[in-house]
Order: sequence, then C-alpha cells, then structure tokens
Amino acid sequence: MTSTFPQAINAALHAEMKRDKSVIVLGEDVGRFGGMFRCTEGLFKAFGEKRVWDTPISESGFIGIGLGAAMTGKRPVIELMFIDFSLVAMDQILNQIAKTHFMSGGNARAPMVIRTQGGGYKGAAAQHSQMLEALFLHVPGLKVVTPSNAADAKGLLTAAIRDENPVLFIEHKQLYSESGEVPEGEHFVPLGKAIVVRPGKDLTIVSYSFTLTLAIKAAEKLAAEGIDAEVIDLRTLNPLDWDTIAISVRKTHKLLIAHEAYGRCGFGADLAAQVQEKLFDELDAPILRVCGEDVPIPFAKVLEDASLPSVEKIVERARELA
Amino acid sequence: MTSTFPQAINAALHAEMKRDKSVIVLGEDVGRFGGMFRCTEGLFKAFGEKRVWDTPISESGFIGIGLGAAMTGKRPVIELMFIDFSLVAMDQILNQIAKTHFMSGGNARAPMVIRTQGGGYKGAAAQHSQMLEALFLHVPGLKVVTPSNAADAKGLLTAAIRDENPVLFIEHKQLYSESGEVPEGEHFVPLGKAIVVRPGKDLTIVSYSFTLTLAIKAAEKLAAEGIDAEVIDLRTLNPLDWDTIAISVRKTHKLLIAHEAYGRCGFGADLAAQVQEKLFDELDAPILRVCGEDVPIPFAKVLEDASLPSVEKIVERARELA
Amino acid sequence: MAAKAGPPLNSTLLIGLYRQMLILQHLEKRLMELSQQGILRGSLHLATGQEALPAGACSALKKEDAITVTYRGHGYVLAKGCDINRVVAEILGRRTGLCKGKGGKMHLTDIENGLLGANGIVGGGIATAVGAALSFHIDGADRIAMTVFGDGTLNQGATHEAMNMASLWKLPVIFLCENNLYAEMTPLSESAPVTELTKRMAAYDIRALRIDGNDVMAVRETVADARRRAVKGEGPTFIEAMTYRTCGHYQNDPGTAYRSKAEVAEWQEKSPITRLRQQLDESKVNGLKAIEDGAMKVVEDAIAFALASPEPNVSELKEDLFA
Amino acid sequence: MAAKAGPPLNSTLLIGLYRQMLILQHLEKRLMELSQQGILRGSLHLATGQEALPAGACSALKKEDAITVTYRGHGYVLAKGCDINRVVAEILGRRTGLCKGKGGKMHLTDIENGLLGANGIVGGGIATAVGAALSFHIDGADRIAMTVFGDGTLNQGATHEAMNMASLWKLPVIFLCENNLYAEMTPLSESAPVTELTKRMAAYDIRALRIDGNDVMAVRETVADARRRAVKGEGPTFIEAMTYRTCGHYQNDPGTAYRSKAEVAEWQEKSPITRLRQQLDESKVNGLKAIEDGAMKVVEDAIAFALASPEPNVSELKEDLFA
Ligand SMILES: Cc1ncc(C[n+]2csc(CCOP(=O)(O)OP(=O)(O)O)c2C)c(N)n1
Ligand SMILES: Cc1ncc(C[n+]2csc(CCOP(=O)(O)OP(=O)(O)O)c2C)c(N)n1
Ligand SMILES: [Mg+2]
Ligand SMILES: [Mg+2]
Repeated sequence: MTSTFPQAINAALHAEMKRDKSVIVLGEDVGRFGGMFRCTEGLFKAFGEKRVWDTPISESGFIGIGLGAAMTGKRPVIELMFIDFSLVAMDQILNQIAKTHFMSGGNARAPMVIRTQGGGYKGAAAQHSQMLEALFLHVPGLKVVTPSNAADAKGLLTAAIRDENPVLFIEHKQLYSESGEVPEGEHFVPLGKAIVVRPGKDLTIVSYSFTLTLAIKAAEKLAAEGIDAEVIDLRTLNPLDWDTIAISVRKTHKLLIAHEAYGRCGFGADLAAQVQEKLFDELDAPILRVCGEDVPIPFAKVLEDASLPSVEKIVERARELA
Repeated sequence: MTSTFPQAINAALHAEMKRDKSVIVLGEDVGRFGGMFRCTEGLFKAFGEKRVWDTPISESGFIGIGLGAAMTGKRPVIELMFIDFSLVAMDQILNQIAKTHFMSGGNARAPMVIRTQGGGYKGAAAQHSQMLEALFLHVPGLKVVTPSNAADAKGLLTAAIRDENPVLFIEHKQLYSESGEVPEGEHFVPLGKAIVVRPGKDLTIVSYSFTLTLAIKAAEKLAAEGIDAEVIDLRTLNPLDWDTIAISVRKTHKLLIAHEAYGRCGFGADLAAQVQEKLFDELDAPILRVCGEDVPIPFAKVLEDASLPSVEKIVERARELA
Repeated sequence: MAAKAGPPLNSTLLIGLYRQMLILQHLEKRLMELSQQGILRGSLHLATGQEALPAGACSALKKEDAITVTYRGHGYVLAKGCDINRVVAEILGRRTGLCKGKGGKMHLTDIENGLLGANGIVGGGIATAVGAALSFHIDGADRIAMTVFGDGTLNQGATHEAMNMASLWKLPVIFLCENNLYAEMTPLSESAPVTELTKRMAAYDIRALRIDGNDVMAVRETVADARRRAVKGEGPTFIEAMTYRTCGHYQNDPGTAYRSKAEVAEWQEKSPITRLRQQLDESKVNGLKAIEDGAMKVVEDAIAFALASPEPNVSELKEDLFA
Repeated sequence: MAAKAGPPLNSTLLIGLYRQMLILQHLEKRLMELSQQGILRGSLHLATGQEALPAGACSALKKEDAITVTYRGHGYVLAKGCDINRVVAEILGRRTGLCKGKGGKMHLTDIENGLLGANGIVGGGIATAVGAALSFHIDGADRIAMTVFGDGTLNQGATHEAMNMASLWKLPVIFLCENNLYAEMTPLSESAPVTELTKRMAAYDIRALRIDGNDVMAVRETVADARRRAVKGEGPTFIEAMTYRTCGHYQNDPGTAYRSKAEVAEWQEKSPITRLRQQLDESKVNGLKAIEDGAMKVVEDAIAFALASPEPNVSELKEDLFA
C-alpha cells in the first residue's frame, strides 16, 4: 500500500493503541486537531480523551508527565513538535528519563517514545531546522531512531512503542511529503538493525534519516562515474548496528559518513572515531564526513543550502575517497 | 602567590568588576553568602546589590536575563552551580544565547560568561557529576573554556569576561581543593591557545580540566617505563588550538585523548575524527581515547571510579599505543 | 473612547496610528501573497485583527526602550522604528536585510532600534526583555523593556521564571500578552484552568490589567502608564490585551478547523482598523486617502527594494558566528 | 490538637508516628556521623526539625500511591514503606541497596513501594508525580500521587508547568511543599515577591492550604483529606507546610551564616518530635521507652546490615542501562 510518511506513522499509532490499551498519546494539538503534521489524525476520535491528550505549551511538563505515566504502567507516545523545542525539556529527557532505569538499579522502567521532527531545507531558520540527535546520543540511556522512509517509520515506531526503554524517534520534515510502499497490517522493524540499501565495493556511505535519500542519489551519480558505493541506512543510532558497518568497511576500506546535524561532536565524528580505532588497518583513506556546517542554520536559501548536506557534496567527498 | 582555584576565580572576578563597571554577577547564593564554592566571596560587599544578584532557583530565567543584560551593554558573569543544571536552561543557552550574534547578522552581541562546575569522583551521583561540554560544542556559537589549574582559571576567566562572545567556563569540582602559584595582578590567558605542559616524543596525550592532572601523572609513570609522552592542555575547547595539536601529532605520530565526559559524541570523538581526517598519513596507530563510560555516573565508589578516567587507565591506553 | 476620556481627539496621533496599522495590514497581505507564490520561504505567522497592539504599544515607547517579540511580531518591529526596507529584505532572505538574511522573519533583530529579537521559541524572549530591564534598572536610566507574547506562552516555564524575577526586583518591564484565545489550534480553556490571565499574576504580585486590545488608544494609554510606573521604580505591569487573529495560525492554516465561522466573523467585525477608521470618519478627519495610499506605497517600495536586493553570498555563511 | 478536634487520642496511631519520626531522626544523626567519618560519600541533606512531614503525610497514603521526593526525602522513603536495610545500604553505596548502589541517596527509587524517585534536580520530580496521577486517573484507580518539594522549588519553571496541567486535568495529586523559609542559603523573601505560597496557587486554581508542618496530626489529616478529594476527582491540593530545618542545608553547612541563632533556637523549641513526645507524656501513654529503643535498634541494624553488605562489582557497571 502506498502511504505518505505521516500516514505510516499514523497507522503504527492506531495499531499499537488498539493492540495495547496502555499506549497513550500526548502533545500539542495532537488530539482534536490531529497534529500539526497530521501524524495523530483520528486517534482522538478512535480512542477518546483518556488516551489522547492535548497539552498546553509545556514541553518540560508533558514530557515529565510522560515519565511518571511510563513508570506506572502506561506507554506514552509523546509528540514534540520540533526537536529544537527539546531544549526546553532537556532536564526531563537527559537527567530524568534517560537515567531512570540505571539510577534505580533496574527497578524502575520508562517505556516511552518521544516522537519528534527535525531538519532543514525549508527556510524555517535557526530555531526550527536543527537535527539534534547527538545531544541524545552523548548522554547515555536513550534509544535513538531515525527512519528514512515511510515503511521504516511504521515498522520502527511499532518497535519503539513496544520497547521497554525510552526512545527518541526523530522524523524529518522533508520526509513528511514523501510516499512509499508500506506493508499493511503489523509491521515491525527491530531497533538496532541497519540495512544495506545499495551494495557496492568501492566505498561505504553510512547515513540515516533524510540525508540517506541524498546518499542514495549520490551513489547513483557515482555509479554513472564508475564509482560503486555501498550505502547503509543505519535506521537506529542507538543501539548502533556495528556489525553491518564493520562488514562493509572491511570490504570497501573507505568510509564516508553523511548527516545533516552539526559536525562538531556529531554522530559522524563519533562513528569515525570508533571505526578508525577498531578498523585502523582496514582503512585505505581517512574517513570523511558530510555534515551540517558548524553555524546556526541560516534563513536565506542560498545560505541554508550551503550549510546543509546535498547530493553534490556527498558526491564530491566520495570522489575524494574513491 | 599561592592560591586555591576558587581564590583564583575570585581574584579575576574582583579585578574585572573593578576594571569594568558593566561586569555584573548573577547566580544562586552568590551574593551575601559568597557562593556555594566560595568563588564569589566578597563581591557583594565590594560592589553592592546592583552588581551582584542573588537569584531564585530559576536557571533558565537568570541565564536568559543575562542575555538581555548582555545585549544592552552589561557583561554578566553567571554562576550555574552544577553543569548538570544547565539542562533546565538549554533553550536559553543553545537556542538563544549561542545563536544571538549570528541570527542578527552580527548586529547584536552577547558578551557574557556562564561559569559552571562539573565532574565526578565525589559520590555526587548521576545528576551532580557530569561533564557536559560536548553538548555546548555541538551546537555552534559558544566558546568553551576548561581550565586545569588555578593560574589558568584566573587568566582564562579574565579573557572570557573581556571576550565579546558568550563563553561557557567549566570548572571542575576536584580542582576546587587544589592550590597553585597564581600571578598577582592582571593575568590574561588568551582563549584558544593550548599549552604543551610536558614535551615528549613517543606519543601525544591531549587533555583538559581535571583529567589533565591525571594525564600528567600518567606521563610521569610512563616516563619511568621509558615511554616519553607529550602532554597538551587544551585549556579552551572552542576555539580549538589545532596547530598545537597538529605539530605534536606530526612529531609523535600517536594520539591519546583523555577526558571525563561520556565518550559517545564527546569531545574526544570529535578530535579523533578531525585528526584522522587531516593527519591520516601521520598516524602510526589508531587514535585512542580514555573517556567516561557511557552510563549514568553511578553513586557507589567502586562503580564511579570504574566509570571515570584514572591515571591507570591513561597509562594502560598509552602503553597500547607506544 | 474619545467620548469616555473626554480629551479632544488628537488627530495627528490617531492618523499616525492608523497609518502604522495600515502598513502592517498591507504588508502582511502582501507577504501572504509572496508566500503563496513561493517567493517567501518558511512559515509565516500573521497578525490580522491584532494590528492595534503593535501600533498602540510602540507609540508609547521610546527609541531607547527595548522590546522582544515573537514570530507574530512584524507589527512591533515596524512600529518600533526598524527600517521597513531592511525588515522586508530580511523576511525575503536578502543580504540587505536587518540580519543579512541570516535570521529570517522569526529572528528579526535590530539593536539600534531596541529590537532585541523576534523569537521562534514560545517564551524564549521573555527573559531577554527582563534582562534588558535589569540593565536599565542598574543604570537608573529612563528606559524600559517590553516583551510581547501570546496567551499560550503563560504555560511555559521560562515565562514563569522571568516574571517572578521581574517582580522580585521591581524591574522596568511591561509584559504585553496578546490574548487571542488560541495557541495554535488549542483554545485557551483547554490549556489552562485559569483563563482570565490577569488572575495568574497573583503568583508574582504583578500589577495586571485586562484591556480591549483592539482599541488602539486604550493600548497606547495603558502602555504609556505602565511605562511611567516602570521608570518610577514601581515594577512590571502585565497587560492582557483581548484580541483575535482573524487569520489562521500560519500560512497553511485556514483557521477554521478549530473555530466556528460565527466566531471568526464576529471578530472580523471588531477589526481595530475598521474601528479606528470609523472614529476618524466620525470625527471628519481629512486626508485619509493620502494616508492610505502612502501606507501602500511604503510597503510596495519595501517589497520592491527587497526583491531587487541580492541574496547573500555563500562566502558569508561562516561570518557572524563570533564577534 | 487532640483538644481542638475533640476525638479521643488514638495512641496506637500516635505511637506509630512517633516511632517513624524517631527512626528518621536517629538515622539522620547516624548518617551525619558516617559522613563525618568519611564512610558516607557525597553530600547529605538532612531534615532535622521537619520530621513530622514524612511521618504524617505517608501515614495518610496507601502502598499503591506513588510519591516523588527530593534529596531531603529520606523520611518519606522510609515512611512510604521501603525496607530500611536496603535504603541505608543504598545510601552507603552497597550492592544490597534499593538501587544496587547505582543511584545513591539522591536517587532512591523503589517502584514496589510507590517511590518513583528522590531527585537531585530542584523541581525535577514534580512532573513525574503528575504523570503517575495521570495514569491513575486514566485507570480510575483508587490511587493518588504525592510530590514533596521545598519553598524554593516554586521558582522553577518545571514546577509551574506540571501544576498547571495537574489542575487543568483535575488529576489526583498532592503538592506537599515543605516551606522551611530558605532555599539553600537564600531566604524566601529574597527569591520571590509572593512569600505566602498558597497565594501563588491562584495561578492554577489549585486548592491551597497553609498548615503547621510540625504538627504531625495536622499533616496527616490534611493529606488524608486531600487524598479523599483527589480520588473523588476534585483535583490537586497544594499544602504549604510551615517548618524549618534546624540543621544546615547539607553536611558542611552549619546553617548559621544566613540565619540568626535566635531564629534557629526558636525553631528548635518547636521540634515536632519534642512536641509529640509532650503530647504523649501528657496523655500518659506508656511504653515509650520500648518504642524509642526499638527505633534505635531498627536504625542500628540497618546500618550494620549496610556496612556488612558488599560493594557492587565493577562488572555491574554496564548493567541496567537498558531494560
Ligand atoms: C517551546 C515551543 N513550543 C511549541 C512551539 C510551537 N508553537 C508555535 S506558536 C505556538 C502557539 C503559541 O500560542 P500563543 O502564545 O497564544 O501565541 P499566538 O500564536 O496565539 O500569538 C506554538 C505552540 C514553539 N514555537 N515553541
Ligand atoms: C535545578 C537546580 N538548581 C539548583 C540546585 C541546587 N540546589 C539544591 S537544593 C537547593 C535549594 C532548594 O530549596 P527548597 O526547594 O526550598 O528545598 P529545601 O532544600 O529547603 O528543602 C538548591 C538551589 C539543584 N539541585 N537543581
Ligand atoms: Mg494565542
Ligand atoms: Mg526550603
């Protein structure tokens, strides 16, 4: 069945809420209105006001409320409208939620999902365009999921909701307008499993979320030039599917990492550090990265475009490697 | 003159407040009481209630107030009692303060210092022991300073207060009880200049803050084994003194990075990624890291110690390299 | 209003306010068109129906006063004295913009004119204004700060913290709350148990007034009085200005899914521009046509200026990160 | 108090409360010693003088109710029913501790007994309790949540947000505020313009009561009544319990730099334990010596248990990160 990305999210939410009555949804405008990006459409009607909660503009509050609900038997799925707004709720996410299970020595659990949306290319400027996954990878305790297509969105969200741990689920605003084939009925994609979306032998390109779609296009261009890139969609950043990465790097001996978030202390830096440490002798060239530039995301189109990854930038860096 | 670390901070504050009446101090218990760690002792008495402000427990509020004051001609120096509490103020720090100059196209400035304190080894557990510099390095727009001794604390704080940009100044709780020779009178250590604290030829150890003191001890132990480590104290993480690092790596061809913060997407990962990219052919071995383990910081001593860097861990990793 | 207060109609003043409101109205209409044409990027939050607030409030401020506003703050930006050409150029992402095209419409900032920033984060700019007020208080200056925000913003923790400190320290700041009854698509009554917002100020002992936010002179006078008190050291004032955005929350929201047609129509009747126009007509003020034409022209010229302006250079990307 | 309300003294109940308070008092005294001896690591926040609150409040709760407390919450942890041996073992960082030594005293958590966590962040646990109340409300259960915090915590944005939602949704939660007049070294009057904290609840339309927090029966009855209302769907209650910590803020604070000796002495006179003891004496309740001895023994046994317990194994470091 062809669905848009929001429809795929919506299908997973409907199915999981039906399957398990402990699943509840909270967020701004998620109820009667159906969500700013239509992801929660119809839930309020189907499940009623005890299961779907429209909240005030109080992200710290309703994310913290999610934690308390999760600790007492619910499985809250919280919509955080923009990942940029996570910064008003960081204490709840990083000091409380991420640490709950560990600090309790395992006696408490926080099975909850924070669904959020990030990314640029839309002229939304410095406070509505960020990809901030690195902040949530740095402080331990959260699973971090970054689907790149509608089918995975459905399957990974299903897995995230059933997980016993807090999961940050990052959707990309550019993907909301994309459609794809999405399996009907139950669809479960396990967390922590990457996928080789394009096999190749000359170099490995690791990516995720919207940037993955750029990486695929870049690989096609490279193929036309005779460069055979293997493209890996990580899907989940924590847990990380190290094996899939290592197998590929052992084969191609060259690695390019592409993501939209700021480069400094970003996911790519971390992966590069790990790969050079564990696979030093396998590498025929430095690990290269295509990241968002280390500046606030500018508004003007030429500047925004220059600050974010593009097919061309990926192609260029890949050429340097191959 | 021998001073403790807090005395050195205090001296810089006194001097800068005297020198420039736009410098004001805000924070919890910083006024009449003189600060939880005695860093603001005597300021209230010397400069009065219009210059030194005891705040409510409202970190987001008083850091945001600092921004407004900075934009209108003041140079606020804000004490944030524990860096862990920055998480209640992240929107102000990362969405507002860090982006102010850029988003305004340069017409607005935010010359302010957030002095804070972090680090472990004291049984303060998961919410009072973190080193979170990576979060502030990831999102662009802040200078980040991490002194490792009393003299630098004075000199770097002086530079931070005079800087035209927002500076996050991270003190380490373990250093508060250390003393050292501190120059009397004006002492200015420029931001962005690292220092080779121990020259050596076999490998380079890059560190900062309290971990630097462990690195020096490790280098002494290594020397006894015939391994000659060069130790670099970065002092400032942004701007980064790339040249000092590059010169050293070109000489030793081996790099070990040691810091207390979580490893994943940490400062060390970032530096490793940069060095392997730019100095790939100079490296004779993988870049290794000694970091805080990727778990919340545990309370029990044996676990906390196991989760944080130690002289032994640095020695061990250095041996692997040398 | 003139009837109530008694003083003779100050037609120069009223005409100035009228003009200011028309400029905003016309600019926003044109911005919407540019958005629909794909020339203006990103989301656009209009203030149709709320025009009396920026015009009235800013007319009571001085150039040296500081303000912070929101994504819905174009009107304040203009009324505070920022150059309309540079404002529109910024909104269209041009190099000649207030912020060289880097900030964009949600982050309009102009220190020269006391605009400490529009903001994309609900509640994000309130502490900034309080901080400016702290500066002015320390200096004993005849300057105040004003921060503008919506009804929904009172539910954000940052707002609470800043208000508490502002009152504690009796800082010269005005909290101007545009109560338009909705935060995005959520009605006030579903986001707070206390919908009479002035009551919430009891928590901070902040002087609080509810006014008709569509009455431009009431807005002006209330702000002027609050300003006088602020500089005298009497502390902050909270103004709950009752108003309504007759447009949607942003360009893609028709504003109908969550509000009845009757409700919107009722408020369209209460448009502050129509109302002021009626007053001017009743008072037989002349020359309005010229004023209207002038307002249109200012806007059209600004758009022309912006469209003719170059986009930024890619080489400027890394500039302005640090001072 | 017995005189006021009229009902006959329930001596079993009072003796139970007395015992609970003595356990807390003795435990904290011993913890301070262990801290001074360097056996207990990290900072230690005692509640000397505030013992009536945990004893009285938790006696009005059920096992199934949930609470969140702070770094100063040892008393609630015990009174809520957590095993004292495991509590003390956690405070001393032992493997047999409630949290296997991983959490430590600021993070005591015991889901079995409804302890959703002590907290090191001011205001950090309030939303958690409101979330538990949301769960109970959804389930229509005879369960409530209670969150305990200090006067200074009302200035934190997180508190504001959680309270607003709790009232909006009429959730079964009790906000128990220990107003001990200081936040660390800062007196209430220097951190908020409104120091009568009940008044601040007008912002949320939350029922608010100020009580004598050193009167254990008043605490118990107020909490019991608030609990009854909460389960009936009447929403949250805010209890401002006036009390005082006659000790310092933490182990290294003598508590004298910012408070007068007279003030501290005055409150020492008002110790809830002395006061209850007097009531018991006046009512000629027998067997107190045995109760006292019993309380000491429970504490000493727990300390002995903890000290005899092994430290965690380094191999456990990476466990419990994910479930
Ligand atoms: C912290 C944060 N949360 C959510 C949003 C998304 N958002 C943008 S405007 C808005 C509604 C604000 O309502 P109100 O304060 O009443 O102002 P209005 O838009 O009605 O003028 C919301 C929720 C945001 N920008 N920032
Ligand atoms: C967010 C945050 N800011 C600051 C602190 C440091 N701190 C610990 S306790 C405390 C005072 C709290 O006062 P109050 O709420 O009155 O509780 P009390 O300690 O008096 O019981 C402060 C400021 C903290 N733990 N968390
Ligand atoms: Mg509104
Ligand atoms: Mg207190």
